[in-house]
Amino acid sequence: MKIHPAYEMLRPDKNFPNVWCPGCGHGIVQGAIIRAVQKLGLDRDEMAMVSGIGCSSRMPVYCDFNSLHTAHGRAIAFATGVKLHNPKLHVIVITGDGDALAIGGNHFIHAARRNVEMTVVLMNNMIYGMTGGQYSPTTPIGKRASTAPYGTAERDFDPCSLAKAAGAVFAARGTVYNAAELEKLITQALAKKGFALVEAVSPCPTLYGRLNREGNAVKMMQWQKENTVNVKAAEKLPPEKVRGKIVTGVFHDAETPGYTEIYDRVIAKARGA
Amino acid sequence: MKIHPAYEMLRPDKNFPNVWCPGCGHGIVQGAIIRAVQKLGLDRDEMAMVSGIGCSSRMPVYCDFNSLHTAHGRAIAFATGVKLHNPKLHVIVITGDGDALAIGGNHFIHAARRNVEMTVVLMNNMIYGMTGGQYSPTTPIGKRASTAPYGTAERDFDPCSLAKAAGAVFAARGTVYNAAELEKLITQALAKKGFALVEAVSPCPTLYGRLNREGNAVKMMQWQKENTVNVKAAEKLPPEKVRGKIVTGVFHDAETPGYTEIYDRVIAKARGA
Amino acid sequence: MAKNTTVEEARAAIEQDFKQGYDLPVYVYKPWCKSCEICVAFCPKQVLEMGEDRKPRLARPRDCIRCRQCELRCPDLAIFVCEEKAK
Amino acid sequence: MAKNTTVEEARAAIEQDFKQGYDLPVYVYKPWCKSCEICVAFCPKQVLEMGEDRKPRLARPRDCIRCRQCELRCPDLAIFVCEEKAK
Repeated sequence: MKIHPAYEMLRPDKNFPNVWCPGCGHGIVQGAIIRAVQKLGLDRDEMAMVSGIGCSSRMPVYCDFNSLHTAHGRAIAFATGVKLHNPKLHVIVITGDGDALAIGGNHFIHAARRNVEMTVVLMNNMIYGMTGGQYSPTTPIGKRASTAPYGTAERDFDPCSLAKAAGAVFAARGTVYNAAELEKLITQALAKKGFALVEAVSPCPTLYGRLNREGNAVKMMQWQKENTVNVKAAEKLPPEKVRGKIVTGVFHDAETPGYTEIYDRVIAKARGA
Repeated sequence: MKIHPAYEMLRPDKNFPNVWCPGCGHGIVQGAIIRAVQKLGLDRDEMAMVSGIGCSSRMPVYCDFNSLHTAHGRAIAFATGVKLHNPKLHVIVITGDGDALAIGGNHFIHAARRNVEMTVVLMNNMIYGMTGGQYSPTTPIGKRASTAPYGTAERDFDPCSLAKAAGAVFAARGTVYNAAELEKLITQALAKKGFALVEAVSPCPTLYGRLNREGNAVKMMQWQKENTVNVKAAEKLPPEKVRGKIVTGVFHDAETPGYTEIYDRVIAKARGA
Repeated sequence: MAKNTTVEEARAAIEQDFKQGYDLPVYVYKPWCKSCEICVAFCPKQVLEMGEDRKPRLARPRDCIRCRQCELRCPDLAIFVCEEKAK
Repeated sequence: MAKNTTVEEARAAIEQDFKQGYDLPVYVYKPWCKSCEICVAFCPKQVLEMGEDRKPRLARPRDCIRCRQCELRCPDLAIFVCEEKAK
């Protein structure tokens, strides 16, 4: 093989380089997803990649899967339809912190509650990138955004805690700095039969980095390197040693029947089986 | 005193008996709220009661507080506005499982995240009462509703877990059977300076009870009596002894500055103070 | 169901009854009662019974321990425990 | 920014380079590179440097340990580690 291994899963006719800013972490997440799909030996035609609106949501354009680029915040709703129509598809939802948790917050918690079989890859860059740096539900309190020149007054969601509380069977967090761990988490998520969340912490040097004086892409990646702690280590540390750090790893992994499986039982019951 | 002690906090000009069906638990919750307000020595004019749409949301009509009966699912959004406009008011949101968690799910989690100072009393009767017994996000899986003649295929939310994960500072559950405990939980919630949830499990004999053959109001209350376990006792029991039971008590009680308090700091910063 | 009344009307009716010598421990304001029987079912001393009018009546008033369980659980705010008479 | 290309064009250009004798451990497809410098910054062996064209170049190819960190972290899928030559 003398070609980048990911190229066989890219849409041949799409223009590259991709739309993302230099150093944006989203392309790293794309690479991790493609490697996870390849590792599981899944065929492109078995995949469905569904996205909403936002920087991250451009990803399905570049991946040579069945794909659906939908309305803002509604990726999970469309993905539910895709999965119910064809339960054999492996459905990946590509979303960002604004798309998934602000406008799309209700879809997020309800799909987790119903345990609809899908892998949600939530690229968390803690800001609205595409529309100019507005703060999002994951912007940490006190951080600057174009709509928070004195720092946000709002606390941030922990997407993994929220998914777990809502009913997800799998919730994990990785960083783009540790792309190998991220790939492993996405592989685990894709193997689950239920609502699986992988939060990928992905720097936005163009807006979040600039507004918060965190430097360029390399500096933001370096920060990830120096401020990440695995959940197993974090559990043994006093809270003050974990505060402000990115905790990565698997937070929740349960076995509960997925929605299409339970729905099939209802159909059988209705048919008098 | 020769008059029912709650009467001084009822709207004198409203027609009684209230709109709720015979044996509906919602009136018991109303009594508990009024006693909690009286216990804290709060004046009617310090109170603001905000509701959405649904059986429970009729309550502000009967209580002689500042009151706001709003659109379906939006009580928490209106209540946020009330609180920001006049932070001195004690804001009580009156809502049901459909109103708060289905159409209003996103408002619910975002107000909890922002820690807006309000007490949300969520009357959970596990069904849409007003509109004819459709299943709601808290109808337990397998239970019957007019829209689930073979039993629901969906799992139910735990409103307390969801509120805690979203950022609430207080989350508790009581039953109308144990009205004294419920009153105590509402009193605690009203004293918090942040987003406080009290889930009041309140039977709907007319729809839920009939559709699920659980008998009349007395039988449903009797079931609560026999199937409630306090959270402290539940923690010591094996999971199979807790399954299917109502766990009551305080699940989460934290101290974090509320939204209006933090917003005041932003204002001070912006004014250069 | 009972004819609708306001809180003012309820107050006046109750005051009137007390003026006319009502002196039982528990008072039921019948126009607001919807006959759910919760007060009767959970009275720990069986003080209450359902009357022929399908409203609770005080069958054993002397057994009342003033625990207020009927008052706390009435969904219609139609029953309350009177204060003990100052003697 | 580089002119847009398709995957087909990228494949063809890379194949052409390999035909013409490219035999370094790491390949950079420059038209897709956006000069973020992540590959250079995190190469554990300082194999890469930024060239005058602001694209990474292989300064110390013999030090490459084929750990693929550059490939895993490139947001543009513009760099990859070649397989070792079958000898």
